[in-house]
Amino acid sequence: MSTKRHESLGLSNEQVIEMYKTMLLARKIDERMWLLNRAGKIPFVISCQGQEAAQVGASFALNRSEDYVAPYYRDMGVVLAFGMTAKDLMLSAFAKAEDPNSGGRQMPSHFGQKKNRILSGSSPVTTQVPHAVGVALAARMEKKDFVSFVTLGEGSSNQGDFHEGLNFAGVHKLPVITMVENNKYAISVPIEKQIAAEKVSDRAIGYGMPGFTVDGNDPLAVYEAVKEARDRAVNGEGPTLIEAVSYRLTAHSSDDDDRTYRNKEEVDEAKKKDSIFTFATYLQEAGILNDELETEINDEINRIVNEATDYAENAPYAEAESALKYVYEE
Amino acid sequence: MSTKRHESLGLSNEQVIEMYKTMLLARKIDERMWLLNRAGKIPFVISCQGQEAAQVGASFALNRSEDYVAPYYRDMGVVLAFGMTAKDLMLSAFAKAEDPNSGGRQMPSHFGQKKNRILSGSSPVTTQVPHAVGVALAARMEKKDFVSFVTLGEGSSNQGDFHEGLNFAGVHKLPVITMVENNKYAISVPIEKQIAAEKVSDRAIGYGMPGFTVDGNDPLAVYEAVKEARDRAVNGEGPTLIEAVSYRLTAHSSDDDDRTYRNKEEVDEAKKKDSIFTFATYLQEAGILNDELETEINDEINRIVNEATDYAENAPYAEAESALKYVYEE
Amino acid sequence: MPVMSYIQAVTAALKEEMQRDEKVFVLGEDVGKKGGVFRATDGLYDEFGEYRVLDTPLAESAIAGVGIGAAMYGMRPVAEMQFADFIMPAVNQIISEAAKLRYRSNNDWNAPITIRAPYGGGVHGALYHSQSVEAVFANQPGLKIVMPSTPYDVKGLLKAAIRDNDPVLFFEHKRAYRLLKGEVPEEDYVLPIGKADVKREGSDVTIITYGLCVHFALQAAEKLAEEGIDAHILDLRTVYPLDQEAIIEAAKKTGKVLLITEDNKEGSIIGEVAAIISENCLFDLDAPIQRLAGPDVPAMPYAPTMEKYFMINPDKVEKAIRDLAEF
Amino acid sequence: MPVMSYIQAVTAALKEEMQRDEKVFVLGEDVGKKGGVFRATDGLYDEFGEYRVLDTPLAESAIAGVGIGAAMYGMRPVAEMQFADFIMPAVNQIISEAAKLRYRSNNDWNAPITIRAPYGGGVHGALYHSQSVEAVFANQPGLKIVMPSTPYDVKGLLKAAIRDNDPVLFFEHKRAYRLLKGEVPEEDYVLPIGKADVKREGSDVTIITYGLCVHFALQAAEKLAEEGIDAHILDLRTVYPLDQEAIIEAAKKTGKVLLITEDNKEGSIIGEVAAIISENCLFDLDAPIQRLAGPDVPAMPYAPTMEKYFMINPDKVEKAIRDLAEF
Ligand SMILES: Cc1ncc(C[n+]2csc(CCOP(=O)(O)OP(=O)(O)O)c2C)c(N)n1
Ligand SMILES: Cc1ncc(C[n+]2csc(CCOP(=O)(O)OP(=O)(O)O)c2C)c(N)n1
Ligand SMILES: [Mg+2]
Ligand SMILES: [Mg+2]
Repeated sequence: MSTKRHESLGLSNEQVIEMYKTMLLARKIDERMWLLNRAGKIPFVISCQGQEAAQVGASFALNRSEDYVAPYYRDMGVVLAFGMTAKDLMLSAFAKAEDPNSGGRQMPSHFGQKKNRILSGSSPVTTQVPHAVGVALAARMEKKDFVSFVTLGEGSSNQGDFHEGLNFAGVHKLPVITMVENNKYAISVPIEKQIAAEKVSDRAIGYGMPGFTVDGNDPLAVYEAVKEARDRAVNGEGPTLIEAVSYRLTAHSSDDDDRTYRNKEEVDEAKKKDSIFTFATYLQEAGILNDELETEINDEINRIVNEATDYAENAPYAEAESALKYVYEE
Repeated sequence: MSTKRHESLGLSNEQVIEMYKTMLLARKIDERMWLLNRAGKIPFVISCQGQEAAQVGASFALNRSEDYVAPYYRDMGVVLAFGMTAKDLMLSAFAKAEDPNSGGRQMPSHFGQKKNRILSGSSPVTTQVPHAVGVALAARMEKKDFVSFVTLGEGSSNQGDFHEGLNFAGVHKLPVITMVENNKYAISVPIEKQIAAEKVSDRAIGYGMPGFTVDGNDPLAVYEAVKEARDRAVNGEGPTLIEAVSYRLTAHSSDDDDRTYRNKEEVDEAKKKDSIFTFATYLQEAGILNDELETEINDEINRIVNEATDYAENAPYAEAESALKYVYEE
Repeated sequence: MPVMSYIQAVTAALKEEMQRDEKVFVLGEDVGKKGGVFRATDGLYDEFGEYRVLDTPLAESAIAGVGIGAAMYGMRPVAEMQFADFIMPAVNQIISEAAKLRYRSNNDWNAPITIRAPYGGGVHGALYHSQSVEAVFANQPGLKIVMPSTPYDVKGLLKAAIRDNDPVLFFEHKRAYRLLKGEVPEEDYVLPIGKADVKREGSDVTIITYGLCVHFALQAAEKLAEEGIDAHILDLRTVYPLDQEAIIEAAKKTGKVLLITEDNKEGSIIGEVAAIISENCLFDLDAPIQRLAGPDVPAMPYAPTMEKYFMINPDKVEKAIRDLAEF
Repeated sequence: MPVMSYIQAVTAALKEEMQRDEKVFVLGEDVGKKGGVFRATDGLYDEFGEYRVLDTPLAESAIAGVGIGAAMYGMRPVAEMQFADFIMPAVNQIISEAAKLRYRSNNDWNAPITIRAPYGGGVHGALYHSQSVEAVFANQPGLKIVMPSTPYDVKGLLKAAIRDNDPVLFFEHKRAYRLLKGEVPEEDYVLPIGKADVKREGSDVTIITYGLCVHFALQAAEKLAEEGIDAHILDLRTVYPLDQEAIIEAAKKTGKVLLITEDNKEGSIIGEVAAIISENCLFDLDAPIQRLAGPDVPAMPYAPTMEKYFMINPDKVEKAIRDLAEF
């Protein structure tokens, strides 16, 4: 790695530290959730682990005060970058009334927060793709300069909504960036059993848009690809498909046991490329991160995660009867 | 055109005459149906006109006594090649009880005939794609040597079922051939508003299968592409996507007026490439077709169409109460 | 007051709403240059341009899903499904997304989308151009389903649907398009979604129905009036969620209830209507609740013999009313 | 007789049918190597190999559509939808294709496919892992919908579904998977699709329900028996098309009817049950037909307070029976 890569991308030292912090915060919140799950305190976790670099690299390439995002359930890195807080996420994990995503109605990681332009997501995969296209259509109609950014897993790219959404975007040259986070598995099913194409990005040509495959463990590589895609989008050159390749470091979710379908060696091998470490190494080698700063960052994040956990654990649930609210406008 | 093209493809003179006859029969039945419609005798027509070459060229490359076909509504050429008769088609146009497709239950051109391995089709477009993949899966499971062949329009290739079906076929390397009949319009919507890709066949790479675009006005070009695809399929090399480019010579259907969305010059230009004439010219130049034979063929086809029309017109409708039959096994 | 056909009322409502609010736009297959296969969007492309009358690729899940996304942003999409039968590929977007968006986000997001679709039979449309599909969606809180029966109702209800801040399915009977004509005010008005409407006051038999069947019921009622049978006709207008109060009141009024739908009988909307009545005013009834509906076969066939056998018509309604009156 | 859990009965039925008939195969997401997210197909991949226990790409419309195609050829696919909530992308294939194939081809083609899906709540599944989706399909002639309530019924009905020459939706309550255990014969048997089953004879109040609610009703009935309230419990087993005869008989038996579903109330299966009763035996009733159901909100929330509020449980059933008995 060249030590000046981030500079050549126009990223300041502060910005890359900010990126690193966001990745680390996502990782630490996620790890805490697993502990809480194993301790019986929260019923369910689904992880970002292994995908933080792609999520944060992409988000930093967007205009985080104007663009819209339609994240999928692993995108803790995206929503943190877009303004959701650790507390918000913990409130959601504990299903508490104050959870801004859903008031405790949805499972954790079903993100949504209007004030931060995070579109509300559901569980059926890939439905968010046409939504992001719809937002991009609105941008076009309203002659606004924002773009929309949507993510999904590689398995999910086999749903009809991927095809229909990307085709719509391609035909109308809409400012939407689709990023497939290829973590090599869809629950137990490996990529070879999901897709026969060599690369997920090979699908782009069928929609008349450029497609790129990038190293999803490298936040700078993802940053670069998304940045360029955003430039094209606001210049009226239309949509882009990006595939960020990494690996799912945890089981699919807290309900899954991945030992039944993949072996430890493969997981261990992938851990060597874990972006949390490799990006830290980059920052160290670039002379931006040292042990002192690392400790400081870790301490700060620990404090944030602790506070968020305590707050959320003690927060009240929504009242039972509030289940009747907000079916329609009230 | 080299006069010996058909021979180099392994086609005998008899076979190409047979192809021509089938194309012409399709055209003549179709034309008759329009007359019947304009005379108020049948409520609806949807045409094969302009696509006969692709349909017949493809069908002759298949094993017509073993392969399965899942045709779409314009595929009169396919079903004739697979054993459906003019009488069968006229019975369907008149919605008579004896119609083998549906007993008069479906609109005309909603083909289906088990004895000829023509899968029953519906109106919602593209649903037949996964069906053909399912038949190919059965071939694989049963270790049989047949393939399945499925067609659809270019507009219909934007439906999710196209993506899901082709991806499934690609992953499992199933013996299925998909032919998109690109006639440049989906009702009123021109191809540029349907698809941003340069070619529909550009979608193949995203499913890990070969994709080809061929001249849909040239039955021999289509024959060649489908023949090769079939060889690959039975050799275990998996599926193929073929795009046959032609033009829709009629309005979308008898309910449509195409003058509101395309101009006469464009249609006239396309008519110059009408395969019924260009293929006849080829056969004449190859010394296989002469005026005498042409007259003979025309007379025979006229007789067939007349007989079919008379028979169907005089055949009885299904009884009213028979509408209650065959919801479930009886 | 000008007289309009049912479909002209659709066009008028769209046009006026698009003039009133720049955020309103139409999307669907062939809605633009062609003006729709039924010509419901006739003239709108010329007046409002390509982006507000958008010809989409042939993909219903995208039509619904892109519409929902635009609605989340704050636009007012009016999506057309070319035939109600072809709404099926969009069911996931409608049921999983549109219907649940407000609820799942605890009121943070909403999807003010209207989805129009021509439904119904009697037009030689065969199995896939004749269906009534409302029952597929009539168990999905978060959705509203409107099925108007007159040109007047079409205009007022379609405007209400477009202005509604929640998703509305708006099913138009395709045979009514040119068959039904009526007075429609030129000025702007909206009718309340969620309210049924008494289309005829009567005292002998209560008929509860919706869509084209309202018209058949009115025809039958006129005829029966000559025999001294006085039918009360309640038009549901909104078939989900149902106007329980109006249903109960109408049932109590005569104590004899005939429910009519063009849909297959089992599992149709009118089953729920019967359940509401038998839960709330059982002891006000003088006869079993009768249902007149299509037979339980997948959809109506193409052949005229079988299509006619399937379809509701004034004669079938007349007979059912008479039988009930004589009970 | 061995005691099995509800899910073990699923696995046993699949395994025995696959052993009996080579044309039977399973396809779905994660059904192979992993044996299903609920482990319903546990061990089948090892016994029958990759092609008969096929891990498909993540695409429900293809799972259904490819299954239908294979069934048209003559195979006996058993497709799994990972959760009933995720059947929505497959609605077009199920409603437009599977349901209508025999009818539209005038009996030439048929699709003997079984589609299994875990449904229902009470498992912290939130909005999209808790739904009851049967009402979406319960207006589609050509389909059959089976929803078993006991391990014994699961085995006999799933075998019947697989052998049926028409498409069957087979919804398994996911909370019942490990909660419910019961005796299941080791030998081969099938139970009739289309027939309801009396799960408890009683004379005071008739309860008509299905799925996990049968279990809740039985629990409540046991308790109420001590108070001298004797409940009659009819398990619908097949919720579409309904067993009208059994429903009418059960309603007449006590004259007081309580209908229970875990689904939202409006537009659910039990509305149709009420309609059948009020059409056929209104004058045999001594009380209005009561319905106990989920509230009309999109689906049950994740937070335990709200989830509990939504779900049916034995206490709610007990109270409803007691109220009706005292009417
Ligand atoms: C329509 C639909 N079908 C099935 C599921 C169940 N499901 C949840 S996640 C998942 C796998 C997703 O794999 P992928 O898209 O690769 O994303 P990843 O979890 O690997 O990030 C499945 C099958 C679902 N949520 N939605
Ligand atoms: C799911 C669905 N949506 C809409 C329609 C209505 N429709 C019938 S044909 C057609 C256009 C098809 O265009 P294309 O696929 O290019 O085939 P072509 O008719 O040109 O051969 C449309 C929109 C339909 N049949 N099915
Ligand atoms: Mg994945
Ligand atoms: Mg076309």
